[in-house]
Amino acid sequence: MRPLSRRQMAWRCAQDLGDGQYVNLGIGMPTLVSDYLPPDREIVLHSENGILGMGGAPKPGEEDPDLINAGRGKATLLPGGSFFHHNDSFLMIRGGHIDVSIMGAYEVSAAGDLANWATDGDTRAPGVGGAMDLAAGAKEVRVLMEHNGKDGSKRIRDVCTLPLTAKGCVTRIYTNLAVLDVTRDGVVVREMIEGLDLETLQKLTEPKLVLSKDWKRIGTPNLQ
Amino acid sequence: MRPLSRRQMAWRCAQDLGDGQYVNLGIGMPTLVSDYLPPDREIVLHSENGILGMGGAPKPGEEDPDLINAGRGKATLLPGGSFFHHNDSFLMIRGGHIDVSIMGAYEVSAAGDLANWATDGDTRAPGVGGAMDLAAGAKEVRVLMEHNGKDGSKRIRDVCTLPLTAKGCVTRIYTNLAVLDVTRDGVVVREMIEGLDLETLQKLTEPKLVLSKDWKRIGTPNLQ
Amino acid sequence: MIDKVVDGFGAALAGMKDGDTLLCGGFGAVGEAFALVEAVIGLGVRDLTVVCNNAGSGLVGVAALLKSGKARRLICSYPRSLDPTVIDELYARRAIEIELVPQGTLSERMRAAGAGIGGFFTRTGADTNLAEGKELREIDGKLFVFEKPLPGDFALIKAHRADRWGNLVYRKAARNFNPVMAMAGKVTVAQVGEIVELGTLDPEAIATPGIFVDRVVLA
Amino acid sequence: MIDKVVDGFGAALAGMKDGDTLLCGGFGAVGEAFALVEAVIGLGVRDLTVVCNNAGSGLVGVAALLKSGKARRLICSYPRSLDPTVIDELYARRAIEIELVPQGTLSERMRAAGAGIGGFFTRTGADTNLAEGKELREIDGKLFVFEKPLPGDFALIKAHRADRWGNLVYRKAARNFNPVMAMAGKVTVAQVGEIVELGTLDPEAIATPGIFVDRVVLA
Repeated sequence: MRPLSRRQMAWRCAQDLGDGQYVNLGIGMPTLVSDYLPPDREIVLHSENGILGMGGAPKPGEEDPDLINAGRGKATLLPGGSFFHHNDSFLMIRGGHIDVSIMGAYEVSAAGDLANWATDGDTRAPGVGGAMDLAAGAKEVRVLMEHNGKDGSKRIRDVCTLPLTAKGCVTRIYTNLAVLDVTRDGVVVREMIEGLDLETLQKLTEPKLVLSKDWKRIGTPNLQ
Repeated sequence: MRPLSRRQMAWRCAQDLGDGQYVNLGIGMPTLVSDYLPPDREIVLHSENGILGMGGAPKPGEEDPDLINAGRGKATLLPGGSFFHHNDSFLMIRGGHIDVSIMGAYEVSAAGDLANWATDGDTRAPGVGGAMDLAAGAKEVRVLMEHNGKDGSKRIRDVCTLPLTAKGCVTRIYTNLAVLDVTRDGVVVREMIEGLDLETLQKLTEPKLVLSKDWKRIGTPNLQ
Repeated sequence: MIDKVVDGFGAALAGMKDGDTLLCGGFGAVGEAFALVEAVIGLGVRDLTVVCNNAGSGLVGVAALLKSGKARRLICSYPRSLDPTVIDELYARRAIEIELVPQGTLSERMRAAGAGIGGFFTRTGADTNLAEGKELREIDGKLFVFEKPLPGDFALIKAHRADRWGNLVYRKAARNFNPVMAMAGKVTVAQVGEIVELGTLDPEAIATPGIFVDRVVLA
Repeated sequence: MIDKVVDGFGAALAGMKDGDTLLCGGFGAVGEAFALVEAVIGLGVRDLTVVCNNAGSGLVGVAALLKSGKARRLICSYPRSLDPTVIDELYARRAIEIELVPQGTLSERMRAAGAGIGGFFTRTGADTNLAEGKELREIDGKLFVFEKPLPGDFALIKAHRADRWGNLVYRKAARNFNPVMAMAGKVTVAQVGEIVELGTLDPEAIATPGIFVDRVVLA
């Protein structure tokens, strides 16, 4: 059994984005999703700092100091893209105009509660950024995270133990082991990596898992 | 005694506008004020339909169908002017960014209450437009109106009899007979037309008038 | 591929149903999507609520729609115009309900709907009879009235130019209510004078980013 | 004649006093008025409240102002950066108060201040511990939290070009918080890279009309 790499996780997540969707990619791993958007679809990336139609990283030497993404990496603009101020940017988020928000998380609960901004015992000043706005406002929130903490702790929980970002917002979780849907009938396993069985996945997950009838193996290219 | 013409009233009102002020002119008589702005001052006219830096009427043949003022007359744009949407336009009004709003009125009370949107017995559908926004939001509201109704009724009242636009907002009134300030010490007469005395003006006005120590005669050019 | 340009008013207005709320752009006649609004008349939908700063003028656009009897209700700030025959006649025989809203509040209520704001306090109208029945609150010694969001099932707007992503630019004072209505419409349809190649519009000067626009029709 | 262009930072910051609230534009380092913000340090004012999405990076701009000890309080959404030495050190010894506000709420609270809105309800953060002590309200079955306007005594912003009326245009993503802070500042000062002749800026593309700007300084 070989867990997905971060890039493989991002690749898998990208495959579910539909033609014409407006998508916000959170900082960290979600940013990688932009590298794997299906080339046959036009997906419009929104960046909270006032960009629609954001493209990938610029070629070396073509960086523009005034054109960055939400994670402060250098970015580009696609034809059809536009710039606007922060208030319009968060109007788009809060007003339900963003189809999909992809964020990292510390924990997700069986009810779809999201905890992704504060950890226990953080000695640094807390930072929330746009996470609560996205969690409350996007039409759909999908989470991209390692299935378990570095210490083996469970991150898909019956109830979140960390401070919430928003309640009941997450609909789908992409981990390094599986693709799971948060539904009224529980957390449903849609896909698992090669060599993983439900029993093993269940041990790594707090809520009782439901195996989808048409579950399948995640197939991703070899990306490191 | 010769009451001021509408254009003389507008001229008198225009003389009090200061260099650099942002001014909104209401529909009707206030629109005429734009014809008499002192040429030695830059006064930036705001039009509620999304214009700052509005100029006067265009020359014949140079009208632009997409460039109108709030009263739907054809307008022009000065160098330095800008266009924006209605929401930003009323953000300017409501947020206290307009220095002076000049509006017509049916009645003004001794407390500065303004009634300028609904009359008794109007058989047509009521219309309020931007009057309440301007009355509540502009830094200063000045009224330009005939001193009395066509039937001789008093329009400067102890208390307004018509539905209010906003309470306590009017600071100055320009009529065809006088210039009056609404102050905590009462309605103060600053200027009167040639041949008018306080006793006569008082008879045409409900609240007790106070004559300013430095009151003077209104001098205006001969404008019809 | 994203292509929001649709062919004809039938496709532009598809899905409209009885009881829908239509946000109709324009201030006076400027920036009003006359042809698009008039195309509503032929759809057979009724009991519409029309939201518009004015009530149309003459016999075109919003005035034509109101005259057709398809609208049960008008939400506006100033139902008067150079030729108010239609609205005056409808009002005289009480054939239409009118909700009068101050112009800035009308705009702000639509913005709230587009911005996910559940309601807001404004001083506008707080001490007038337009605040009757509404929640009042004193904030920092001043009286405010609570106003609710005003969303539309459709926004029928007019713009100068569009691209296939639905990015819009306007012309001078024809911008007015159109951008805010685009934000507040569940389905936003823009009638435009010209459709340009993607990437042609200046990204710094796009007044309505395509995210707010669902369909574009050339007329 | 209107000429908002002032000569030097002394004139740009004239009138700032102890306890003032400063709205400082920028997202990360982009769109931040480094030199203007740093000029505050030399004024001798203290007990400032700084409102900024982040908390500066390295030892420049907002980070330098915070390090100087002139600010008692920081209102921000994300006090982290590529080089967070200053804020981390201040926070570790509790030498600054931090009010954490979700990024969209931070922006909306400033807009409310600029727009004369007395407060608004948002779903953002309503079911989190950032809503503690705040008014909650259920609207259409969803939980909202009441948020208040956030005005500034000064807004210290950065723009690309200006004219003497104070009209501003920005460059790409350097726009970010600057236009909304311009609306919310009692005194708005723009540090700009270029001052152009009046009438040069496209009236359709002015992102901040001069009405929101009090002073312009070239730097």
